[in-house]
Amino acid sequence: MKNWFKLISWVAVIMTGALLIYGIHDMPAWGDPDSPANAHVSPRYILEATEKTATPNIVSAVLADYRGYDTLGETTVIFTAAISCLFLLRRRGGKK
Amino acid sequence: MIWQLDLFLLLFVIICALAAINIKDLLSAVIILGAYSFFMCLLWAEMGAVDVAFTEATVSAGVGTVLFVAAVFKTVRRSKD
Amino acid sequence: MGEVIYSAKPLWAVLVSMIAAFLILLTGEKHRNLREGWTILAALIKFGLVFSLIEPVLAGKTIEYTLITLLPGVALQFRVDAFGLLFGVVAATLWIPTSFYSIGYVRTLKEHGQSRYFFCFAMCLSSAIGVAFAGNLLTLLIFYEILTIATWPLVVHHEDESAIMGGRKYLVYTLTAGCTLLLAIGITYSLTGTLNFTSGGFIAGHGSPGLLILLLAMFIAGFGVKAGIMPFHEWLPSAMVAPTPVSALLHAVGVVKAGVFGCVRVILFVFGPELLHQLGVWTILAGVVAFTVVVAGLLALGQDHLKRRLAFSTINNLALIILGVSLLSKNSMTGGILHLANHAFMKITLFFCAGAIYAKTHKDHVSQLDGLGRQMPFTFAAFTIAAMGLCGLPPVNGFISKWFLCLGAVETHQIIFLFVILTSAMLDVAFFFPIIYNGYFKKPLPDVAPKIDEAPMLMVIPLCMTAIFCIILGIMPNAFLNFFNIVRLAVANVLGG
Amino acid sequence: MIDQFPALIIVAPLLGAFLTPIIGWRYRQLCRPWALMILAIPLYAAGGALLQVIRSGPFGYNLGGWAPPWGIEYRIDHLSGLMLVLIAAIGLLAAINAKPGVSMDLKGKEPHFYTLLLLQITGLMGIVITGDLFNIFVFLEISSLSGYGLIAHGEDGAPMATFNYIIIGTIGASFYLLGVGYLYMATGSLNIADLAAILPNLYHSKMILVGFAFFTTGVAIKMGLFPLHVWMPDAYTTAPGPVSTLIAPLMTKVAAYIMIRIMFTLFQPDFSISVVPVATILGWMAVVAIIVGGIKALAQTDIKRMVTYIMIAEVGYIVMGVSVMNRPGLTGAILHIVNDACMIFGLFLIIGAISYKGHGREIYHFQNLNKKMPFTMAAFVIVALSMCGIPPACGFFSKWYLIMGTIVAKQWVFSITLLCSSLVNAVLFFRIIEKAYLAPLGGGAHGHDDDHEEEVIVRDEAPASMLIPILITAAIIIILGPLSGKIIAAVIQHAVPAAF
Amino acid sequence: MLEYILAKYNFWIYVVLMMIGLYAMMGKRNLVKKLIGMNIFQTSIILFFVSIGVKKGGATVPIIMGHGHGHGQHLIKVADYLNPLPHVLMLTAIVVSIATTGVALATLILIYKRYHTLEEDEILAIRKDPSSYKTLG
Repeated sequence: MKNWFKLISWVAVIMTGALLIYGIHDMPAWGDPDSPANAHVSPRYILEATEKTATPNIVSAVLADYRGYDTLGETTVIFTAAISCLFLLRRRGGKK
Repeated sequence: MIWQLDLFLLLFVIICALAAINIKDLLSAVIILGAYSFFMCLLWAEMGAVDVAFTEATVSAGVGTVLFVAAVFKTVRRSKD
Repeated sequence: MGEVIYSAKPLWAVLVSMIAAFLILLTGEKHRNLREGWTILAALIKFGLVFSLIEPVLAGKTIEYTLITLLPGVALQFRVDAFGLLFGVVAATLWIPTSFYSIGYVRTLKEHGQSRYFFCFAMCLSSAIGVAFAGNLLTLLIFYEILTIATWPLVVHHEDESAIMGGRKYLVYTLTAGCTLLLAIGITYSLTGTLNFTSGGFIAGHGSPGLLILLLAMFIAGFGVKAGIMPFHEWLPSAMVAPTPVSALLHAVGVVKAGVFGCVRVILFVFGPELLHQLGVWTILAGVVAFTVVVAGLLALGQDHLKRRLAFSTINNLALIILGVSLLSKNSMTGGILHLANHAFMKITLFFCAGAIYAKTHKDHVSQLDGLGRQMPFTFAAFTIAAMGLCGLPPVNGFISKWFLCLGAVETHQIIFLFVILTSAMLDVAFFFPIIYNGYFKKPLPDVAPKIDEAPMLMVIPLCMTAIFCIILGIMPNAFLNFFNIVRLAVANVLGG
Repeated sequence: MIDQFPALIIVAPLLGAFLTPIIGWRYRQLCRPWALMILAIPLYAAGGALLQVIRSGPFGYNLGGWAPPWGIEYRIDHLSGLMLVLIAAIGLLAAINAKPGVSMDLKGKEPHFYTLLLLQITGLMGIVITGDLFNIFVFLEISSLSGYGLIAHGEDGAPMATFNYIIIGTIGASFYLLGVGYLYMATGSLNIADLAAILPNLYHSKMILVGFAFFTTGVAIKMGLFPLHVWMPDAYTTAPGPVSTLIAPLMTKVAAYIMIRIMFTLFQPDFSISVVPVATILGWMAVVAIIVGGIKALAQTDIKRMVTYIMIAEVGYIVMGVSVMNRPGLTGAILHIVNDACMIFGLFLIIGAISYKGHGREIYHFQNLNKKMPFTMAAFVIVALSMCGIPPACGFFSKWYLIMGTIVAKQWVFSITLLCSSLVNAVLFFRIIEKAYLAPLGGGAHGHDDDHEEEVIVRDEAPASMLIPILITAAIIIILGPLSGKIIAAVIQHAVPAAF
Repeated sequence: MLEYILAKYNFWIYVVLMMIGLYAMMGKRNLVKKLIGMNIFQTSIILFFVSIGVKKGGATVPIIMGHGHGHGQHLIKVADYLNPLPHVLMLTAIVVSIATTGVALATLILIYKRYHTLEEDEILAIRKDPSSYKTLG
């Protein structure tokens, strides 16, 4: 059973790897300044973030402002994890 | 960017990853995972993602390792594989 | 077809017993008289509603009511035409005696779970009327499936091993049939984009002949399960474990008739006589049902259990109806559709009799009935009348429908089918007359009471009523309910004359 | 007010969740009323948003006032409006239902439970409402994390089941994130509408193919599509009653929603038809899922586990409706998301009520249950009939559309599978109904003579807070059926891409 | 070929890391090892995202220095700064990954309390046959 399981995981891993490698072929060259990822949305952040949000750090600007709700979600994730851990690790049936 | 440093870091990252999942002593494995995270930080800092690197250093390499170590202390240190 | 009247009457005819069903459930076991009062009240109201539809339909009108759109081009729609009305009238009329009879039956036998029983009964009637008045295949299917489910608790009513097994068999057969129908209706919809019944069919010109034949086979198999067409009849004798009023309902009013009704709807209103002639499948169809007619008759001979014998007789007669319709000539269709009504009256009488005998004496085998005619003369008289009708003897109503069937068989120049019809009449004689003979003339068994000792009035009166009805309908087919005219109109609609 | 509905839908339960522990710290009894009050807000807002969509078409809401490809956009169209109402309604009913179960299983942890419940609802609603791929990932993680916490608190095997769920669920979410990465790399955008405009020019890029593959795999893991379902039965069976009631009907359906979004909004249908044979693969996976789910369900005697296997089959239905790639099929899939959520929810509610009353979950425990819990069992019959596809319950109509889809696509194997599956469901449920309503086999009728006294069976119904959601759900199941024509005309037909 | 690999070596490394992580998550029987694998798996995705944002040719950290409020906006050139968006996304992803790890570790402790082992096969054996618990415990 153990070998069988290892075999399955090897197959899954190799299939995933093959798929990933297949995807590499069409990727833009590493560090290409004109790749779509660098050319479509992000230039606007670089150009106007400092002006609009008055923050020199563009990452912070985007994090806190443009994509503020991602950050809110991130905070919520932490909160969720904290509550989950408390929920799990506190003693059962505790009478406060 | 210095490609020798880059390559060195990448190699180290992979070695750490392999070591972390293959060492039978869980405490060492967890510490090596911390080292892995730290090398990853360096890699990212070197690629210009300083914010990510800082966060990774504090959160993953720092808090994560602490959590892991605490969990290992609360449970068991030996592993079969 | 003539003008269309929009009226909610068909909807109410369906709803009234559904509402009654819930009132029954709410009233519960504690107030038995009130509970039974709901049943009777609903039956009467339903009859009134359906009766009031006869006149406009005979005047050539169609009554329509659209409730809600289910699919593009298909609504939950009631449309009362002559053919649907016939089934509706039969079901609504027979529910009244059945209700009285049921009350007598369950009280005499002190059945358990009476509320559930009457609830399901009312639901069955609701869905039977829904089937009758359905304006399209999907509505028909919806009520058909409700009917399937509502009948199940009645079949397993006794909750013993044979009842549960019978119930399982019933479910397996009918639910599989329901799936087949669903697929068939789906294909029909994807071919034509509509499901509304049209006199003379609407599917002609869509799809290849091969597909259409396959579709017809699926439809006939789907509806044929409930109609007991062989080889799908197995569940019917097993379902005989149900209480007798349920068997009466199953066999005469609701369930199997819904199957036959569906078959006829598909043959005449989805495919249409013309298309069937074109495809040339009607002989095959008629052949299959003719086979059922003869084999069911032969099997009935071998049954000693009275209700099982009646069950095979039902299979035989239902197949006769479909045979009449699938011969596709004017007279045979008239005979077939008329037999749908006539058979209901005769068969319900027979089951009532069987139930009365069982309730009184706990006898349910043919061989135990020797001399019982002296103890229960009214019951046996009614039994005799109905049995004569099924054998096709005048003046009972069965004669008329069989006469038209024979005429139709002659009309199509297929003498073999004439022989089939005549053989079935002979078989009817062969399996009914021994019962009657034994009941009247054989030396009574020791446990038969020497004097008249009938079942309760609540059971005897309904069965006498239906028997008298059989005779009246035999002498005057248009009495009271205008059956014959309705049938003529239905056939004329289909044949477009 | 109406303009703020999209924000309200997310912010209200989120704030509510943050405040719940504070309220629960001192006044534990207040947690439940507070949660109910908070949950009523998104229900109201979602209803309003759906009406708004029906009246005047889809609308967006730019958070923080940044225009879409740069900021995050909340977008409500017909599909997401419908899903929002569904999630909010089920969330509210589940919260009403939770009281007795929580006070029994999770005593003293009410604040945590209601916080996680609110977070769960927030996460699910966020997934549905947002128009940004990465934001979906964040909300997916919120709902997953709260789900992990809630499930791990269940009966004996729960922590192990949760651990497996965490591992597999993380693989799923990471695959999704990887898919986002590939699409971002190829286009530079994260906004769904923006991507949908850019992508058609790139359909033959290998990056897009790989991204699409990771998307579908990740989402398939989350929705428990057959070979990737391994985490599901254990997790939902061992979870505490109120938790599985909440999570089981919604999580898989929301994942199915993401799949429909990806396949029909993000990518155009012709991508899934002409470029990748993904539709065919998914269709056959669905067939296997339905068959295996059915067989496994037949093998179970624990009804909760049985329902989880039925869920696997039902996920197969939805995927099959998606995979046939035509209008009736997709209509059926969307309708089935709604109907199936209601049915599964109803089943878990009923199972919860039965276990709360101390009856076991094995089939033989159902003996005579109709006398003890008549209303619960009546609701069970309705749900069961709906599962078997008996009209007029809603299950029939979604099945009808799904079968129409397979007929139009001329996939006869699919049609037969669907039909057989409803027969399997009939077997599954009628054996329980038989048990609950009829005398034991071999016992015989006990009605013919009243001589021997029947043992007196006392009616012992579930408390009102459990019974009311059960009855409401049963009523919804009946009402949704005949109304499905209206729902399709008003909502679902606009959610199906015009290309069909 | 070598040149081809070298041109995108970051991506190759991320593929290798991802496979290592995935293998540990699926193939390892020790629960802590699975979690370690999960961490590696998640960091490899982060590496992938960060690699997307890289610009060659003198681009620097996306912090704009020396410009007061809006003045000299014309001086900012897109090519001078790295793409900030992947960095933003990955900040969130890191937090998500540590949150998942936290919850997983909490479950891990629960599991250990119940079974006194962290080996999956031993736990399965105990669940199948609860009597073997004593011998191990």
